[in-house]
Amino acid sequence: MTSLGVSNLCKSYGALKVTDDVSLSVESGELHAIIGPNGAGKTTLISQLSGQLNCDSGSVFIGDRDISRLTMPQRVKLGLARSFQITSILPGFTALENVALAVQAREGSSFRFFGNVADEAPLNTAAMTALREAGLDHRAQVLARSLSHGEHRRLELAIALATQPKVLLLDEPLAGVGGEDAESFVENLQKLKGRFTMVLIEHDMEAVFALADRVSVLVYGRIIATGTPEAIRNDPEVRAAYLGEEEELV
Amino acid sequence: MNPDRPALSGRVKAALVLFVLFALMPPLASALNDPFYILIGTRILAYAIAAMALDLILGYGAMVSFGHAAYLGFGAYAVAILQSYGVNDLILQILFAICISAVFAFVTGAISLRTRGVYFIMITLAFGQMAFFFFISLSAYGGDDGVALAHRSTVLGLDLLGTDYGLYYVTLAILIALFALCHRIVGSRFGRVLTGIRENPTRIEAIGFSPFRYQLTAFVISGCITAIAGVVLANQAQFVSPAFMSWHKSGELIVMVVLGGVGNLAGPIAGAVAALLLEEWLGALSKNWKLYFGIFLVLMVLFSPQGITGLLRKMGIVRGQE
Amino acid sequence: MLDVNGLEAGYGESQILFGIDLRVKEGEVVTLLGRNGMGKTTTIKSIFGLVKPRAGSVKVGGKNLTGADPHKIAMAGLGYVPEGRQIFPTLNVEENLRATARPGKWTIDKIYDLFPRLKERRRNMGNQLSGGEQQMLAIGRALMTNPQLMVLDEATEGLAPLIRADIWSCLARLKQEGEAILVIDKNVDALTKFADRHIVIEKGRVVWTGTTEQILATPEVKDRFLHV
Amino acid sequence: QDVPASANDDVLKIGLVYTLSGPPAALGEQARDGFVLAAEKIGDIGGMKTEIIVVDDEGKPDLAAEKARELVARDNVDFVVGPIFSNILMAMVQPVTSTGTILISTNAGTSTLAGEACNPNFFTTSYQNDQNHEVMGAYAEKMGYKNVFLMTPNYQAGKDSQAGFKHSYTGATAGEVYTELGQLDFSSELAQIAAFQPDAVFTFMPGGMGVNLVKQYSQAGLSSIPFLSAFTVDETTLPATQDAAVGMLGGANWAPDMDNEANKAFVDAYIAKYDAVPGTYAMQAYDAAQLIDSAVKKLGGDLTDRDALRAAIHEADFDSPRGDFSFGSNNFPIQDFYLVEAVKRDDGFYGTSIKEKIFDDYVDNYASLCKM
Amino acid sequence: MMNLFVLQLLNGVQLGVLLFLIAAGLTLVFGIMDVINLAHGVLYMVGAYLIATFAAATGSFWWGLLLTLPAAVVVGLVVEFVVMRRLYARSHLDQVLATFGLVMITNEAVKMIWGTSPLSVPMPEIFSGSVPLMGPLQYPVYRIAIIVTGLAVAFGLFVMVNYTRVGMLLRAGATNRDTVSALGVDINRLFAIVFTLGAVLACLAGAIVAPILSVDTGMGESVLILTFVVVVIGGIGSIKGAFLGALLVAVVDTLGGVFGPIVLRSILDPSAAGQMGRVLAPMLVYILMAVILFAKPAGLFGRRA
Ligand SMILES: Nc1ncnc2c1ncn2[C@@H]1O[C@H](COP(=O)(O)OP(=O)(O)OP(=O)(O)O)[C@@H](O)[C@H]1O
Ligand SMILES: Nc1ncnc2c1ncn2[C@@H]1O[C@H](COP(=O)(O)OP(=O)(O)OP(=O)(O)O)[C@@H](O)[C@H]1O
Ligand SMILES: [Mg+2]
Ligand SMILES: [Mg+2]
Repeated sequence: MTSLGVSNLCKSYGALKVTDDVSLSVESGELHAIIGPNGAGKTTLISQLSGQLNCDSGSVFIGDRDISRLTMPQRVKLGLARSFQITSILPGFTALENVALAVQAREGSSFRFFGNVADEAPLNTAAMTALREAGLDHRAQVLARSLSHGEHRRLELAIALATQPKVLLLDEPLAGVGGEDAESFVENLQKLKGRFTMVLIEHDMEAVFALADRVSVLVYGRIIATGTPEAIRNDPEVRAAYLGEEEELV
Repeated sequence: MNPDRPALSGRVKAALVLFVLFALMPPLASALNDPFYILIGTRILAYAIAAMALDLILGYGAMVSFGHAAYLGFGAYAVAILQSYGVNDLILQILFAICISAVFAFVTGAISLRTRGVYFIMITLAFGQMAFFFFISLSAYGGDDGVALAHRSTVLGLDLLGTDYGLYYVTLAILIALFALCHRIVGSRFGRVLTGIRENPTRIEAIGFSPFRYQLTAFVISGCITAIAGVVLANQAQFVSPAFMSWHKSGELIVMVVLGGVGNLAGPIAGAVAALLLEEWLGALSKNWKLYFGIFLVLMVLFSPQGITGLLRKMGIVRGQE
Repeated sequence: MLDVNGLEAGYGESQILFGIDLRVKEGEVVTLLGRNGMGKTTTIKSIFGLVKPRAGSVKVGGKNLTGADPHKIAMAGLGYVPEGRQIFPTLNVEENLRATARPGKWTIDKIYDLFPRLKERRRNMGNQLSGGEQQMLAIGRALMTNPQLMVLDEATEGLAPLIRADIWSCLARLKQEGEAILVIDKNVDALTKFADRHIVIEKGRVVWTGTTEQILATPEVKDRFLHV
Repeated sequence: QDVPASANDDVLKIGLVYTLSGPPAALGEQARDGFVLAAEKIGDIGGMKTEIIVVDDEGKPDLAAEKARELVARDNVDFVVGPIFSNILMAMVQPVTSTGTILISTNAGTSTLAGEACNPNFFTTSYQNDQNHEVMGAYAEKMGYKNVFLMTPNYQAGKDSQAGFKHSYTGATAGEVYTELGQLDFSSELAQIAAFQPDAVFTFMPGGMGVNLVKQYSQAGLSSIPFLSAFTVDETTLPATQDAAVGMLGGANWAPDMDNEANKAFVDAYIAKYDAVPGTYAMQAYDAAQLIDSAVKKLGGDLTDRDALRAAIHEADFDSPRGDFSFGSNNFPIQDFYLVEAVKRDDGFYGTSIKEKIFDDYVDNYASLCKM
Repeated sequence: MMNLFVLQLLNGVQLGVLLFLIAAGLTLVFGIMDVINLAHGVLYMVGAYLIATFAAATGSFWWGLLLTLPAAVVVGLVVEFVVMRRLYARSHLDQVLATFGLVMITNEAVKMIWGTSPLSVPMPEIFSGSVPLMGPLQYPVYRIAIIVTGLAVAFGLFVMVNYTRVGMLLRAGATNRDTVSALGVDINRLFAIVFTLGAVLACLAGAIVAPILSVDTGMGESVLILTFVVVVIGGIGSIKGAFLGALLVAVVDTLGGVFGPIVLRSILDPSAAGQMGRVLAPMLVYILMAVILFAKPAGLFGRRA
């Protein structure tokens, strides 16, 4: 069953076609990676899917519901969550509060003016779970602004998880995370696989090939290939446009 | 700056200390044979209410309203207008003030919230000025000259506000009640969303909130609370004029909030006290008191970035993170 | 070229660095390795005076610049590619490159040769660039200051493999041209191809230093401190 | 009516409330100086030990109300004197007079206080606000002007001013323009005047507004059109407008060159002390001090009999620099009004000068509404 | 009617150009250095007082102007060094509070030095006449001189910000101080220069209006809000925006005041129109701003942050 559908999406900035007739269908439970050179329009695509940017034409579906005209919050309510390539968190909140707020958003009853939210155990428990899944539970009480870069990336993930999405859009969650941290991060993602549909943008090929069920290659707004990791790895066009020589892959 | 547990209790503690001091002030003033301070005190309390209300959106919602004096004016004119129709009850006047303010805040807030930052400051100023000029042209209530009130309001038929003592303690009670209200709001689910919007609106949208509704709600609440301060102020001065709504007043409210320390509710109360008392004292000392007041403000900013709250923190009197 | 001794620094009440020693000689490529949150960025920031050092000294070209204003330190010959790119959003690409440029062998054309993508986007505002484009721009911008020592903090973060390879070869070329480089990156393997020396820090302390040969010869270093 | 506590002590305390900060401070300072000058001349006002407390209302009515209360309740003053502006006066009346303390306005004279809301504890040594405008209306009428261009600021006093002018002027108006309060550039209005070429212009532009209007009026080459005004060309603005204003006409109850002993003494003393020519603000405050002095002396310093005090004040038994001075039934003055002209004086200062008398013993229009 | 319209348009342009001179400094300091400077208006006032003093001392407007400009540089540098410098890294609210304090200090100091009575500055001889326009209408030469000065400054600033390196650095420094300085630019000196430039422009504006306006202690405040309106309408940091915003505000203000009532009279009965006109006239500028911000929340030429 298709969980996330994209058909004939277009977006231009002036003369530049950033998204050029993109169609895509992501099966439910699948982890679909999108790779492509810098500036190919991957982040722009995610922004359009999540509703942060308007599309010029084309439509986006969750299941068979057309969500093209919905706002970002409305899409989140339908189970679409995203993480940001460039960290976007609430710097003055603790890690836990960042995530608890996402849990609260999911629950939907935020016009409550009384009752101390910090004492709401269910919120905090759910938030801790998400933090644990992202591997950040030991830093729960630290102010987000004092977390290191790698930890910010994890917090991004935890926030997205806390909204309990059906479809999770991850924009370079591994950016700036290296070594064992990256490995354990990949493990975290691996554990999440299958629980929901994921769209993953990454330049870390090791991670992509380890995680993805299918890979689409986006080059200058167009999808030039979609297939299994194996097929993509060996596609000459993809190599020329993106991967380069095998030994350059680290 | 974050609504964390330690800051929370610090805020309440600071406020409690202030409230106790407020409660003790009148008998003290009488004992010192200076009962006049009770009336000054009432004005300070009224401004404290307004400053606290402004902090609710300014400190927690990052919405710097430069037109908040308009609500002060709505509150004051609610008293004048109802009194001219023979309605003297404080509660009715407050309800009326809240109604006008809620409508005005809802409409102007909805428009203003399309903008951010300094644009927001200026568009709220624009609406504040429109209200100001509207009341200036309102000949029926004295226009620019304003109207004197024949008497203070009554509470459920009781002449509670008849004496300066009565007025003072009723105002204090209102302040405490509104502080409790704001305190609850800030710590609530709603409050956390509001603070989150201040921290990073894009993120808040990405987790599924539409900031607009929360900000507008907070804006309306703040406007209504400020209007209550206006009702009190009219009773204190027994006089109402558009001067209550000029942009200078809005500016003064911002000064009180920032001087006290943004985003902790107790700070603005202290800020109102400090600003008005200083004005009172410096004014008595020198006719060039504005010079000294200005110097004080500049020094405060340079050496104590978080206003009075920051100063107390530095001296270790209040704890909480920077 | 760069000589750091016993550097201590931190934010507010928390101390992050507890005595960092580090030297980069003319024409030498040195890496700064360590896991997330170990203080690499903080080290760089305190070298540049963006975080004021609490103890220790920073010397550039023999001149003691500990605690000097950042621009003085940069003028002494350091080029900076900050973590998270820090592109100027309100300037277009070309202006980003020109704004802080200092005369020398790197010219705008040379940068465009290095990153043709930037040339295509030259009229775009900084905030209208993709993440990778911003990264290229940050490197180009630092090169335009014609430094004697380039300091790169996570310069390949978020770059496509092709581009990343380009950057490595660019750094290798810089090295050939005799420029000194201090680089932080997660891709230890790529770094070992052209770096001379490596410094590993953990919890704000230098826990290992050695040459490329040494690091290749002692795999336990990677295991223990880097877990790669 | 109750006798205020202040009546029982043996010091005479007087509180002055004027606007002493912000741009209108020049007016407040003149008034304060005028009062202080009289106090110094008299020595012990009313033969009593005198204490004067000066308060700045900052132009804020709410603050003024509180300061007035403070003067009455804390400082126990016997008299409150001031202010400059009507809105401040409105805020002060109730807090002062309700305690039985006497309030003497030395400038603002709002119509309500002259009429329905007249108050036994309230006196004014100035005028009813409309009167100076009526003087100019009467002058325009007398000159046979057929169309006059009216221009005043857009607030209550501005509206009253146009009404006052039209009260005694029956001709047509070439335009009735309201400018923004505090407006400083009048090029747009002057353009209209140039376009309409009226017989005369009438305006009421107190303070800085007036200075700018006057300067720009002559710069715009409009000097051939008679410029009639009230509270616009006076001793507070002439130092700034200087030659630009010379020849412009105004309505007033007095001018510094009036020929009588009391006036000479006042003006000379003022110039000697402050190196400036006094305006009506100073003169009216000066009279307030003399008024208090005369009344208290009459009672031999015993202020406990309030009715006697009010009666003594009402007698206004002192030599006003303006000559003829008495109180009407509403405690507003009955006095003469003149057409005055801005001149450069022999001593080098600029000032106004009496041109002709327009009204004799003029009673304001609201006095009949006062039931007192 | 046509005559009046042309004359009003000229008046609008003259006021606009003047507003632009003040707004330019504000928008630079504000957009580029990200500092809200409420004290900008008092700098305008100080300019007027300086020329009043110097012109009186030397007996000539031109000498006065010549002395005012270097004095303005000194004022700008001193204010920058003593206060502003410490505010760059602070929040907008801190800046508001501190510069509000500066306003109080300056206003009071001016009052203490020069007294409360307004001062006046003589009009320079060669500009004191009027040129005939059409019919009986004339236009003062001095106002034409103001228009020319303003246009020249506008052009110079536009070039500086958009086409010079200093301009680029300023824009860069606005968003990213640390990075700019770590790339080798002395940002403090740069900001000092901009601030001083803004201060000089404000003083210049104050100096050149002094012959037509009275020099008094309130002139800074009344102009401040209008200047902020201009800056916000134009879009913060945009010289082009400040220029168009200033013209728009000025023209709407001058034309609206005159022709608004005429338009109203054609749709309402006269007394209602008069009443309505009086209520609306002072709000005009604010209505304009609200409408523009409603349509374009970041001003005409502002960049959405
Ligand atoms: N507001 C804008 N105006 C004009 N061009 C834009 C704008 N935003 C993005 N672009 C351009 O659109 C292209 C796609 O950008 P996008 O951020 O989607 O790339 P990406 O595939 O995510 O790249 P990366 O892997 O480097 O993050 C880039 O060339 C960028 O310069
Ligand atoms: N502005 C700050 N305020 C407080 N603490 C900070 C701040 N910036 C960083 N830290 C803390 O300092 C420590 C070191 O951070 P630093 O950024 O130097 O690490 P790093 O080695 O560069 O890590 P990464 O590989 O993730 O970039 C971390 O624990 C981080 O939480
Ligand atoms: Mg991207
Ligand atoms: Mg780092």
